[in-house]
Amino acid sequence: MLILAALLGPAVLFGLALLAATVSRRRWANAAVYGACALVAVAGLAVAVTALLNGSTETLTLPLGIPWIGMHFRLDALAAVFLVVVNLGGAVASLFAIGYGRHETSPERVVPFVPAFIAAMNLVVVSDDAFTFLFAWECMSVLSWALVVSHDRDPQNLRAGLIYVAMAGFGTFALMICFAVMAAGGDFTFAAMRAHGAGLPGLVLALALLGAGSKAGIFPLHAWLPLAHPAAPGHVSALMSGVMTKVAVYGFIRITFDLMGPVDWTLSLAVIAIGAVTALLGVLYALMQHDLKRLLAYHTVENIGIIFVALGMALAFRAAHLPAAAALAATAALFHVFNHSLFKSLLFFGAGAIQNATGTRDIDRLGGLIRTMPQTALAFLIGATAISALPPLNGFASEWMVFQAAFLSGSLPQWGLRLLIPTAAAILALSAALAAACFVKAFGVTFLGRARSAAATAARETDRVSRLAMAALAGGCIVAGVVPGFFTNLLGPASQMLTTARMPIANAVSPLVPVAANHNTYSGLIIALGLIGATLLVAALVHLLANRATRRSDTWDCGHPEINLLAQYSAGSFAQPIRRVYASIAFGARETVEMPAPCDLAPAKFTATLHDSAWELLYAPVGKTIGFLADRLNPFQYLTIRAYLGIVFVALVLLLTGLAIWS
Amino acid sequence: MVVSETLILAILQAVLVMALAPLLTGIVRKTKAGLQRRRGASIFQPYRDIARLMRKETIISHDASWIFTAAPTFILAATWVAATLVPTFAQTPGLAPIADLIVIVGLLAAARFALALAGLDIGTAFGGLGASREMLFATVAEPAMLMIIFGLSLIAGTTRLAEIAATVQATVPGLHISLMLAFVGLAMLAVVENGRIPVDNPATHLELTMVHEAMILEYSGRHLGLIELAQALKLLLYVSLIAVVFIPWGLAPAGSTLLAYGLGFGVYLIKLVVAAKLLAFFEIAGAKMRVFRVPQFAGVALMLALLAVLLLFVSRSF
Amino acid sequence: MDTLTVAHFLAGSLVLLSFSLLYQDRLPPLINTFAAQSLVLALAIGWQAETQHAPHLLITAAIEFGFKTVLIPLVLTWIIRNLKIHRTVEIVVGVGPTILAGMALVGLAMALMMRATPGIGVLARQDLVFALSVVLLGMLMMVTRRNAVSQVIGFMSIENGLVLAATGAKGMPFVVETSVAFSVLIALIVTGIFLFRIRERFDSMDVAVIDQFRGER
Amino acid sequence: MGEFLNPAATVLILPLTSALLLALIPNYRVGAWLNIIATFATLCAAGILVVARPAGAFGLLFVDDLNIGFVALTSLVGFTTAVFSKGYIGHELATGHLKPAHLRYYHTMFQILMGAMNLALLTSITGVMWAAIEIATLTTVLMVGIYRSHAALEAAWKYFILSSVGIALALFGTILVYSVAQPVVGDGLPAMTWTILQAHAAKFDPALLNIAFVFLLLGYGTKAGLVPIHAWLPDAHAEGPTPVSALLSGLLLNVALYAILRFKMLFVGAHGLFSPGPMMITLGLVSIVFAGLMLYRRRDIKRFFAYSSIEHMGIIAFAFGLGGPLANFAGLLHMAMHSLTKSGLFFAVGHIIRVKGSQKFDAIGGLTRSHPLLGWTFVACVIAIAGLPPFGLFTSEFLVVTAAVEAQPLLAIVLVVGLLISLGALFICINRVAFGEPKGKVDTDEGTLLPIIVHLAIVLAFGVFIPGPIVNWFQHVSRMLG
Repeated sequence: MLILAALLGPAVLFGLALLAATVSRRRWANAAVYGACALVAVAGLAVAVTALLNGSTETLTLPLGIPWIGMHFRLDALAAVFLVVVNLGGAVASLFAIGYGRHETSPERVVPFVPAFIAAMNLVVVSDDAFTFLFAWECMSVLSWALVVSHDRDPQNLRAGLIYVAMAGFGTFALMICFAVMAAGGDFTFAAMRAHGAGLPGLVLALALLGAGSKAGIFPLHAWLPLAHPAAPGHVSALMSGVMTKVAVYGFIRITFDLMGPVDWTLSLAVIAIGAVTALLGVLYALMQHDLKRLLAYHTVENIGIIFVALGMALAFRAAHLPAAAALAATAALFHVFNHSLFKSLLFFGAGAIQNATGTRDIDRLGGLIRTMPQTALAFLIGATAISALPPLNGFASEWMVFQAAFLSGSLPQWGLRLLIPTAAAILALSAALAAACFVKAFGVTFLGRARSAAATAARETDRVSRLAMAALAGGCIVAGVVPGFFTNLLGPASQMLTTARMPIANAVSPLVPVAANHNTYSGLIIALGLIGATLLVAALVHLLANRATRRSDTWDCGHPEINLLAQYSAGSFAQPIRRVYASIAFGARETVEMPAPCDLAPAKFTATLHDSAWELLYAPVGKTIGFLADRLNPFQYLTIRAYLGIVFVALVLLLTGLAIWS
Repeated sequence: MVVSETLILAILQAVLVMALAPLLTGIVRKTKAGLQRRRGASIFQPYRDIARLMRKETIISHDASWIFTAAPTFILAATWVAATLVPTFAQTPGLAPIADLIVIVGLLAAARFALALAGLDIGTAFGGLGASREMLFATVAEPAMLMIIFGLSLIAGTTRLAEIAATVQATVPGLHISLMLAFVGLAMLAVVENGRIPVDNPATHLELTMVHEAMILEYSGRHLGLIELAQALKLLLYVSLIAVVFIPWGLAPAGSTLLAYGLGFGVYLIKLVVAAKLLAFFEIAGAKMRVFRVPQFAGVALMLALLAVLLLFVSRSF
Repeated sequence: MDTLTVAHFLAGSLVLLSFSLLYQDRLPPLINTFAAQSLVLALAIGWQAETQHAPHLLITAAIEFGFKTVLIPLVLTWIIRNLKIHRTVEIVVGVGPTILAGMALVGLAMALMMRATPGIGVLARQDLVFALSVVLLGMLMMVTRRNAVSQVIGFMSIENGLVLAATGAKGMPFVVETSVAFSVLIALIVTGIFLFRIRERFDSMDVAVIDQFRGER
Repeated sequence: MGEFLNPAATVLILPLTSALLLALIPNYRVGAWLNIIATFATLCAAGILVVARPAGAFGLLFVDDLNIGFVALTSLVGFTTAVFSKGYIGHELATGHLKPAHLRYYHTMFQILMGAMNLALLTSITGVMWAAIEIATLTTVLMVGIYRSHAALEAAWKYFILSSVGIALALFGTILVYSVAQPVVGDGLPAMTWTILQAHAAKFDPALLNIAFVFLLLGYGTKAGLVPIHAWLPDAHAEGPTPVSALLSGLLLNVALYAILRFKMLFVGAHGLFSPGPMMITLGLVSIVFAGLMLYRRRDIKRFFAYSSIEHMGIIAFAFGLGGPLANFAGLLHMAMHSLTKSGLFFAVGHIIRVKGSQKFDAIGGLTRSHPLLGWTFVACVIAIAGLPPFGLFTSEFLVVTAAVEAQPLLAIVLVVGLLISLGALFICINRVAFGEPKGKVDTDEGTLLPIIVHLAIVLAFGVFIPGPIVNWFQHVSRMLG
């Protein structure tokens, strides 16, 4: 009974959390708790992988929750895939935390919540009825909220936590309504919903987008994400960005692919469009950031966009009864989910390590860390290459599949899709290029050049365990990029379940085949070997033939040496051309330069202003409205007794009049 | 037997591109000189330059990290692999399975990534300036490239170069318009990607106008040589890409006689020369444009490619 | 004249007296009018006791008379003397509009009660109409008067309406207990006004002044 | 005389006799202990009552599924409150807010209140219930005013006047119901007895019944603190002693709602825009949204949670207004969970006020740093009251929302908006009180948190698993409510 094992994991983790709450202040608690957490997560990973391999579907019902329904659990291919993501992420994050957590100032605010958080995410994935799902989902939100506000001395974190929890509540209620619409006659089991599909597909999909999408961070609901994710400690940011957003994606997939039954192509149109916009704007936001963790959080938004585009295409192909293409798109989405969880966790670990080493996340205060933190730098570089979708790493593999799926849009019957998907593909290519630019910026400004602050100069390499965790993830990125076939095979059952078809089997070595029809193939292995071979060859030739004499000297400084190290190319200056070209349209970016009068020794001022439309049009008005209404209603606290009597009287008369007229 | 032949072909291909790359650059320079009423250096000058650079002592800044020293090798390697994947004079079945257009774009992107990092490594303003501009151009070039690939894959039903070439060889009437648009788009992209006039001027060293040169400003000796070689390779790559996609005629099919291979080689050389002359002519004709005009320039390419794709939907009744 | 007309007459005159309560804008006549209303109520209850052969209602009548007709008015008069507010005129809404509103309320009461099926006795129904009118008018009074004393009077006239309804409902138990309970309530309010630490803390009887002690502002 | 031996009677006799005793005992320590013992005895009696379940009526009392559970709940919360109150008033004496004389009076009132509430729940006569609720109100009025401060007296006075009007309205409604029933079931007590009324409810005149319900809804709704007739509630909670706030929010509001439910049960097949259902839904939604918005400008922590109580009463009224097995179940669950959570929350607030020496938000902050255990308990309580898992209120809110979506989708959206508004306010409160740099005084907290922990544990348990018997009970009652 794998399902039992899959439930045992969360149970143990919850117990661990309770235990941790009591001992968290002890010196040994950190290592012990996280170690145990990692072990449990690894066990869960093993369970999930076995479930994927023998592709069986197991269900279990416990007499908990709503009495006449009970708590239903189900371990099928889809759940197993996401169990892999959750537990892998959880395991590595715990491993990283063993080292990272030692620097935690108030561990009692972090240590107990992490195992429970991982457990809740496990539960979401295996739950099989609306109540259980939302129960676990909201537990997940609350626990992650507790982690977001764990550094509660900074009011910014508290604000982020507030916005986060409000959005989480919004999402949960949206999903609640969504399930209520789908549940016929108060039967909240997913089985029942599967049985008779969705009555109002449009409404259900919209609600699923609002509910799961707000958690995943689709535009324009994303605005909480770059506030909340960076506020948490490094390993938690990794969990939230790398794993929790995937759980949200899981919720969306579960509803749209599994529970709704057949979906009309027009809905896929919406999903693709939203995904594309999210991807582009996410990466553009990211380019404008100079807070490393916030930059990474915005990249999460971008990747979620890519995933949603792929999912939308899968829906479209499925609606058009093109199973092969649908399988390709779905597998691409799932594979990208997996990959993103790898490299995003890796990058957040790197950011956490940097924050520990230098005490800042502002990359304009960093620089030259590649010398002080060489191994972290290497790991971060691998992560950056992967997320920039460069061969032969995993990011490229999954994006290659997405593009291949897009190229099949020609065979779709609907004009709308045939025109939308190429555009979306172009946007994805654009965002990939922007992502590359963004990570040249992030890596270059953070690790290369010269240190911009004393903290950066004094930085030291992080501890061994943290590096081990990062190394593991970097290795994962490489393996998943070099032998993607192995992973797409694993995803086969899931795609079978979602689209009634699966990608052609590719054994580990032989290249990846998107669909049998066209003969496209991608062999990460050969590309990697080719690159390595060519590199070695070139290196060897140069070594043999060229002059090996090398002299170290100063950088050429055009004759006037830079005194101020801050005068190096900064994040803002690197992004300036892109800001001019794109952001002026996207966020109405404006640049103003105040030049002092001639012979005035005052420094010139350069200010660039951005407008976050999502925030200004969506979030701020809500706050304003509530504040306004609250102010307007507040006097009701101060009325005289006579006025209160008057209100009672009016209420009475109104009700009686209504009775006299209408009843 | 067949295996060995494909292997030989692949190796031959690899060696060939590496060998011909400086020549192409040389021809371009020579032609430009001629058009400018100068005698100009011989078409083999690039070989000599690279050789000299290789012989020179290399100077590395104190602030350089291993990225700076490793980048040139990687850049050349990546470009080389990419260039090898493009069939030049004959079908290369050994490489066909991986000769995927997106992969080639990806490899070039990887090379660019490394180059930009190297530009930032020293921490001089030039490097950063060059890197950020290079990445800006990339952000416009890559979607356009992808659109072109999209169009081609719609025509050929695949993104594998070999089969695209085969399809175009047996062109269906009605596709010409899209092909033409895609061709123009790709040509413009080639200009952007290789930093030729009007986008960038490989011959200038005026700080404010340069892009590519700004990134490699700190390089010297063997590193510079490798980068120069990679530049030349990239140019060759694009030329042979255009050649194989839009004028695949004369491409020697796999497993044909030596004579056929020879023929294909001859045809390929002719293609190279013609391309070089055209490029030189256009460079003479145009002047370098402002950096912030470049996105518009590449944007035109994107529009053309998009148009090509949409026209395909019209011309084809799916 | 038969039972119905007498009951009708008495109950109707209760409503009229409620109107004149609304009409009074100074305290002493207000108190007197209230005493009159209580007296009429006592009579009405007595009549009901007679017609319903429910002698225990006579107790209620006695309470109404002794407590509300005699005692309370005296106490209130003493209070207003004591607090020197017997000359004050404290009406929020003018008399005219108040009377009009009262008319509307009576109309509402009738419209409501007339919908009821004639299943319940005619007597009970009339009494309900009048009782409802008296209750509503009493509330109107509490709302439109600013002075605590007049508000108490409003409250007591509400209670008059309640007792009328209770006695009108044939054979309703606990009427006596209820009227006692209410008398206690009123006594508490009156003592509250006078003794319950309010006089010593608030100089005026104005509820609005009491209200300046908000929990938060 | 035999009926006085049955547990139903003991639940009433115990508090009243102990009230008598407490009135006689001058020593407040003994009083506090006796208070605890009495409430505990009442709790045991209620336990026996639940177990033995003596069916049917005894004189003016009767026991059925609807009231028995409430009796148990009332006795339980009464007991924990008494335990909490002992520590609390000890501190009030120490700080000189109260004098021993006050306490004697306070304990007496406490017991009278318990007895009156149990009477209101157990009586089978509408009129007696009315009287019992009036008594309960008066006792709480006196308890609210116990501090004799300006604010306290003003709050008590406001409470007194408004609830008196409410009482009057409720009585008029009761009389109307009688005069509706009297022609059908005959004169006298029968026309006031729940069982008989319910049996003949179908034959009653709907028009008059509706009028009656308007008065009952506004009358008892005043006690239940539904907007717009809630005005007394925030001040009464804020100015009275904290145990009283706990009793008010946890129990008295429930009793008032119980009364409304009793009368609603007479409306078999009542439809139309102004039938009970829609009226309760309207008042409920108004309460939810209004209270949610009022939460944002509060500076006084007790007043803050008083408004939160109004919001929850709104949710419950909404649920019962919807009707149907699902919504009724949700309403009952929500009533139970809310009274446990909210009373626990007020205990926690009491501890906070004790350690901070003030009940203004400005003086409270960083509790999880200065008093970790108290702070995190408070956070847990607020999360529970916000209707988040793993606590019981999540289950009930889930059921309410889903039921609403099935019945009235648009109203469901209003409901959800209201819930979200208050969610935000509650978490702002957490941020101010529990997090950030510690503010204000940091006295050590000598009282025991056990009552709060117990309440939280029950609520948590219900969030995960609702015991079978209770489920059956709820479901049966839901069917009764129709």
